[in-house]
Amino acid sequence: MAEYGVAGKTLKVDLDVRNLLMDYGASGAALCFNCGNCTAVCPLSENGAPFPRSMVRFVQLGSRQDILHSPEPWLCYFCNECSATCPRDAKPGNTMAAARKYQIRSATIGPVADMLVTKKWGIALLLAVTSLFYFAGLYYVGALKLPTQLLFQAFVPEEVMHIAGMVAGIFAVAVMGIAILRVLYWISRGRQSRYITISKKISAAIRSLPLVITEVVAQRRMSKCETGRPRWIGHMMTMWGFIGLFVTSGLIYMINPNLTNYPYSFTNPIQILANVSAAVLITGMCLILLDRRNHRATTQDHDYFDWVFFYTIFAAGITGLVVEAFRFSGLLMPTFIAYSIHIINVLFLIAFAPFSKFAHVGIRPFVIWYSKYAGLV
Amino acid sequence: MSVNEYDVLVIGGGIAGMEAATALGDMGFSVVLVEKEPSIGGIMISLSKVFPTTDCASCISSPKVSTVAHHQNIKLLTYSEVLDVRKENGEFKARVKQKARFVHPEDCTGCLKCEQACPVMVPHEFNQGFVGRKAAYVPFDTAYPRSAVIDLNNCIFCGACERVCPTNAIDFLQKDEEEELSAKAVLITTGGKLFPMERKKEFGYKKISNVINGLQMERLLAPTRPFNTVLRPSDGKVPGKIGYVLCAGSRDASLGNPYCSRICCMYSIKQAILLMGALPLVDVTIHYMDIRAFGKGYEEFYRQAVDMGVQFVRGRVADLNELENGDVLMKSENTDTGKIVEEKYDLVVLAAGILPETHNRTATEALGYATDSIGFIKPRADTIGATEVSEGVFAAGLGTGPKDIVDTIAEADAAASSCASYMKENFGKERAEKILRELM
Amino acid sequence: MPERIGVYVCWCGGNIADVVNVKEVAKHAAGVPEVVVAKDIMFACSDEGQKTMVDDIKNLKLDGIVVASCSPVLHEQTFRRVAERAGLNKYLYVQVNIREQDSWVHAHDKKGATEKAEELVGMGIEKLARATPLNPIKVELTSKVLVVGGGVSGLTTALELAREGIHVTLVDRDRYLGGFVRRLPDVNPVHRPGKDVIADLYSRVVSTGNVEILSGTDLLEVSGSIGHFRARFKERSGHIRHDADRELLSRAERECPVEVDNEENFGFTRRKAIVLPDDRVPETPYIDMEHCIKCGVCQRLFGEGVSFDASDIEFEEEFSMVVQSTGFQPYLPGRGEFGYGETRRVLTLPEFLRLADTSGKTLVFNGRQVRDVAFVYCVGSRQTETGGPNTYCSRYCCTSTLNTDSYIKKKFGSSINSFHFYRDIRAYGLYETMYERASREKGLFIRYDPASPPSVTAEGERVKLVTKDSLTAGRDIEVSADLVVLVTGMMPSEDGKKLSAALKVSSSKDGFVQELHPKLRPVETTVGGVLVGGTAQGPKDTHESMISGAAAAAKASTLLMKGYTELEPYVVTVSEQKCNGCTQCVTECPAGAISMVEMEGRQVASVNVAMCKGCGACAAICEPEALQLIGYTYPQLRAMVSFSPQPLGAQSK
Amino acid sequence: MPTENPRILVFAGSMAYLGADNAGLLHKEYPSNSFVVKVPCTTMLRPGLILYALRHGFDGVFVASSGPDCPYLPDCVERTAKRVESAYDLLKKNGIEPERIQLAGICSVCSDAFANNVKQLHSRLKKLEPMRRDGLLVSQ
Repeated sequence: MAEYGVAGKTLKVDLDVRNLLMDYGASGAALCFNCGNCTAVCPLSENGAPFPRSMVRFVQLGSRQDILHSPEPWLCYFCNECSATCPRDAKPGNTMAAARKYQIRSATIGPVADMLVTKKWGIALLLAVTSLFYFAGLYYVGALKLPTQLLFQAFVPEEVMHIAGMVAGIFAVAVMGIAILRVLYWISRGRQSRYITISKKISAAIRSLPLVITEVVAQRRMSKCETGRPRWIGHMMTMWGFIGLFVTSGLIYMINPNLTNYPYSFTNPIQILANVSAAVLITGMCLILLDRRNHRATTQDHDYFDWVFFYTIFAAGITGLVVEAFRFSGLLMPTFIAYSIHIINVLFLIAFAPFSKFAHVGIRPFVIWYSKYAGLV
Repeated sequence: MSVNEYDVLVIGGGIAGMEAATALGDMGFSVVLVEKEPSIGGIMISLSKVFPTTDCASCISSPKVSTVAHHQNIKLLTYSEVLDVRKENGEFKARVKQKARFVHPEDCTGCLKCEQACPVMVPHEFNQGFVGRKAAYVPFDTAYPRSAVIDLNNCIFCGACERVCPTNAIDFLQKDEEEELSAKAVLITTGGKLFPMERKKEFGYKKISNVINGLQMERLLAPTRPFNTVLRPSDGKVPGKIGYVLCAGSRDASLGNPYCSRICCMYSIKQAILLMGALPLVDVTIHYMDIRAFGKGYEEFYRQAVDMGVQFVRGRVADLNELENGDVLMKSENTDTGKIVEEKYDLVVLAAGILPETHNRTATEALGYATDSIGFIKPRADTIGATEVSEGVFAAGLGTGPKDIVDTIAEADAAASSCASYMKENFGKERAEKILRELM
Repeated sequence: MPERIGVYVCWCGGNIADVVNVKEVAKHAAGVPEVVVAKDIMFACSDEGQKTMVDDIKNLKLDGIVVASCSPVLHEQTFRRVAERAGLNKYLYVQVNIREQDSWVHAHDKKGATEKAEELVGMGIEKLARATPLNPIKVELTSKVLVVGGGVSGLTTALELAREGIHVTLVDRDRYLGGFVRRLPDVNPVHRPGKDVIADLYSRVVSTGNVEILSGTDLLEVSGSIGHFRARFKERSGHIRHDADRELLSRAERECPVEVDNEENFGFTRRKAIVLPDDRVPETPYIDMEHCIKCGVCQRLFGEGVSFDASDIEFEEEFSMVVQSTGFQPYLPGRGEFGYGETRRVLTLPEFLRLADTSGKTLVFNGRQVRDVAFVYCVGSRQTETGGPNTYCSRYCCTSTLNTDSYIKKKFGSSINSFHFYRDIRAYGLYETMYERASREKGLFIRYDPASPPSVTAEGERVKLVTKDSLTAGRDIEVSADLVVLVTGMMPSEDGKKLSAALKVSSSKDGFVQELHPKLRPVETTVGGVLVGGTAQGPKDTHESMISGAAAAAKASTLLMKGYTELEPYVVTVSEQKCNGCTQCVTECPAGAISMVEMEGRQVASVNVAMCKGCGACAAICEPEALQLIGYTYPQLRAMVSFSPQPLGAQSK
Repeated sequence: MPTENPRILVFAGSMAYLGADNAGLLHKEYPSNSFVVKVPCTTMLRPGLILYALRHGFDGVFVASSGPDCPYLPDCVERTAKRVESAYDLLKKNGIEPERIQLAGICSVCSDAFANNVKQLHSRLKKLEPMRRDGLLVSQ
């Protein structure tokens, strides 16, 4: 079947790949007896894209090619209706998550990704590297000293911020860009797409954009998950809070590259935007946390990979607020420590975004766009 | 010998209980058979036909009913419940409650006059609620004892039945009665029940009128059926397209029943074949995961259904929804093609699985047998091929696990055999001495 | 001959009455002179219906009844009992089939169906009017049962019967009991070695003191009928004392110079010409004279205890009943079937089990460690598509394979990978948990289409399997394995077939023993006094075979505890006056029941009623019509045939 | 002049009788003017009995043997065929069309075969001239 995995090739069963994916969280896939309940119950399954069972099957068979060449992992929002009704308790949702990890790992630098995917001490190592990088930067510009006034610039000189941010950003963007291209390439080599001519290609590419925009802005597909309403709200708030914070950082960077008068007073519009965004982010994350607690017993399985991502963002938000709070109280040392942690956290978040769950922010919209463009959904 | 002493107490008068009681009675043991319903016969007597022979189920089980009813070694207590049973000095003592029928069965001729006179109408259990019955009623045509019973929960005490009864058999002052009896061995054949399909909310059972369960379809197909043809409940239309959902409530960890119910594949195939015979234009589609046609002649029966044009689609049904005209929209994945199938059916039958009947389990708890997580009686540890579940206590039929009629019969006979061996080994000498004493 | 006949026409709810005008039929019957009463009745078989008949017979002094209802196959016994309860001879009853052979086949011809019912009832009355009271043939039964086959089923039957105080002779051709189960390394669901299960059963059987065990004994011949089965046995000599000293035996085994493939383990191990029981029962050694070179090593140890020329013992015994528990034989794949016989790395499941059981801590085949095992299901079963002879499902194979998978993982560690090429996993009932367990232990299930079964090809030291997997939308899936295990089905055993033929027991289409009723009488056969237990009747697993064996015991004891049985009196009688002594009937009789005897100075035919099967072949060729089959006499048949609403010059009565 | 509604007599062996029952279970319709007489095994039929039936109002006789499934005789088919052959001879002697006899093996689940045989014989008999029953030599 053309629509089912890689066309026309004999599929060689590879148990090493299967075992790897099971380590990635797809261990439930072993239990699956291929009844198809998950596919039929999935609110996102569309006829051309039979998932999640097809992905579970590919995991059972250890078909590296099929897993890499499928857009399905990115079309899934882990709403877990499949896991809730699975007659074998095979947790297909987890398999989808594992497939995403596998694609991320395969499309980026494997050993680094492993730090965030399976190796539980990985985050400590990466945080240590980030801290080292940060303190080395401070040392290099001679700013590694105790602060004397409550001014951020006095803690961390602007060039350090610039250079560190640039290095982390460029690294992240490069890795993410390559990863996106690789994923898109794999998917394009997978199932046969429906476009024919160049002109059709271009118009299809343009026509596919609105879908992506609505997806990004409103997460239409995610809202289809019937059981996932609180999750959807939480996710939306987190995302917009994060974007808000990202935009404020960008704005400050653009308007005030020298960071004069920084930090702003609390009445500064930019500061207001920053604080509101932070509040939205944290509220959203709390909602997600609450939702996860509510569903813990039934369906959702969140592993190391997931929590690392969650808590680093959460920590970024929280430490940001803590910095604000300390600054407001005029406490010098605590502000300095919190600020350092905050910066390290953010640097870590940016630098290792393509290896963490963060990668979905980059890959998912492109895969959705491509799938629409190529007629896969 | 006092009247209340028996060799074997058999609890449950379905096909397993009847078979075991007959076998033990034929061997010369005195048997008391306790059945909680007003008539013996169990589930089997209400079925349409049996697979793979398509013999009429009530036709082949009613002779069994008759044999038990007239067996000189079998004492039958219908509409009775074992309240408790315990072991004392190697024998079993039981308290049995004879529920009040409000009719004296020895006087009742089964003339149905009370039934005709009774103004109350409630859903008929035997016919799965498709038609009504009165508060004064004979349970079903081939019931034994063929005696009316008055359902006091629904009775309005109008006295109409009492007035028309030609033999004055009706007695509203009748009370539940308790009696003590003793037995040397106990045989549990308490049977099973259908999985309560309401628990799978995606299937909308009892919410969508044209979604019925397998036992309901049995009644629609039975020779003694209520409508004389197959009609769907919502509007009485003869269905043109019928869908079967296999493994409904079975093989489903999300509903807490990991077991296969063993008979649903075959009874669905049988019903499909009967439907093809009854409604020549009908299309029947069976949605399955594995067709478990494992018994003798079953695979051939399955083939027969395929050849007759019954459609088999692999993939578990995930969702059922009611459409405006009463049709049912079914969603599943056809796992052979990997495509999602959305199919409209006039009528959908849930091939509901089997659970053990645990009604009043506490009464027999003191017997010391073990049960599994959903209540099936387990064999004694490390035994194989045995029907003895604790010393002197035997079990057979659906209570020990889902099974079809033929396996139930074999198990009931095996239990009777082991029970007889137990009796001979433990009471053989004493019995002989007793008989000798009586002779002298 | 009945002159006061009652006729009852059953409505069978609407089954008959919707098509046939039952009231008309009853009215029509009432017009026949011998008919005293004719009624229509809602359910003749119900207790109510039976009561009506009993009352009529008693009150109206009826001397015969005709019931027009369903097929006599269903209710003949029921109505006979009704007659009996009313004090009427139960053979003065005729059942007329107006449902299966009338209302159900002429639903669109109500008039024709009613007329047909009237005529059929008329024929029934004619038949009854010429019937005589009969009594069943009473056969005394001694408490002595022959159980043929010493597998789990036969052992269970023997155990149950013996516990009930019935004497049993258990015969098995094999020197050691336990049949197929003996060789199972892990019996589901108790997960004990088959040898242990058998040893337990055996010790319980022995402790009853009621069972004579004839292992290593051939059943040469068996004949007769219920109450009088005669069997001739040949006990093969073991050539060594049964109670030979254990230590000496081990020494003899060590010193015995002959070494051959051990058939117990399909040649995966070797054995000597002197064979020790090795946890098998009965614990008797023997010398395999086929391979023994009579070197005398063992003779030096045991002296007189060993005799190379000890002869087999033949003897004969009589039994009242026979239980056939001859088991099954595994399907043997043809050469090239899934690579069997072509590639050494393709085994059958029974072979694989012996390999696994005799392996040490790692699974080794042909000197190489085995990691990947591929099971191919339904080999020799469900062969409809492939045109093979076995269209049935062998029932035990799915669960047995799932159990094997768990067993090898338990024994050899989870480094073993298993692949299951299946069609439907029939892990029925509570066995579903085994399927779940095999899945949890990462068994990979690949569902093949019977139209294109997996191809099996050797690839160096490994085997490649390719098939279209319906779970992956028909994609070609390739698996590389160390070993391929063909999950072979069950076939009726040759010994079983021979025994059935000797006892004239019918087989069903699949070749297994035909049970009397597939639903209600699963352990009785078409021959009275012959019961069937275990897989001789059809595929079963260990537990089910034992249940079946116990059920057979129940059926035997219901008769034996009573001490007698009654047979149908439908046998052939001879009118000595008419017999012309031509002896043609003697040669025609298939049961050998007719012989010539002298009577009043001339030779006349004589029938042994216990042997007569009632086929009537002899009667048809008897020129002077001296032989008549009771219940179907020619005067009766002629009267039935000539009954006609419009008699054409023939007498109606 | 064709026979209007020919009357058929069926002698059914025990398995064939079950086959006829099976036709009933599956509601396979066939002409109602057909009557089954059960015999244990069709080998017991005297050739004269067939002629007797034709003499006494039947237009055709269908001998439904149990076939190879016969519980009485493994060679039921051959023996029954012998009986029917003798019946043919008898018919010839009396100038009756041999088409009036039909022989078939019917197994216990051969519902179609049973119904079709009756239908076949029925339509064949329809085409024949009505039976002349007077002056038949009735041998036993």
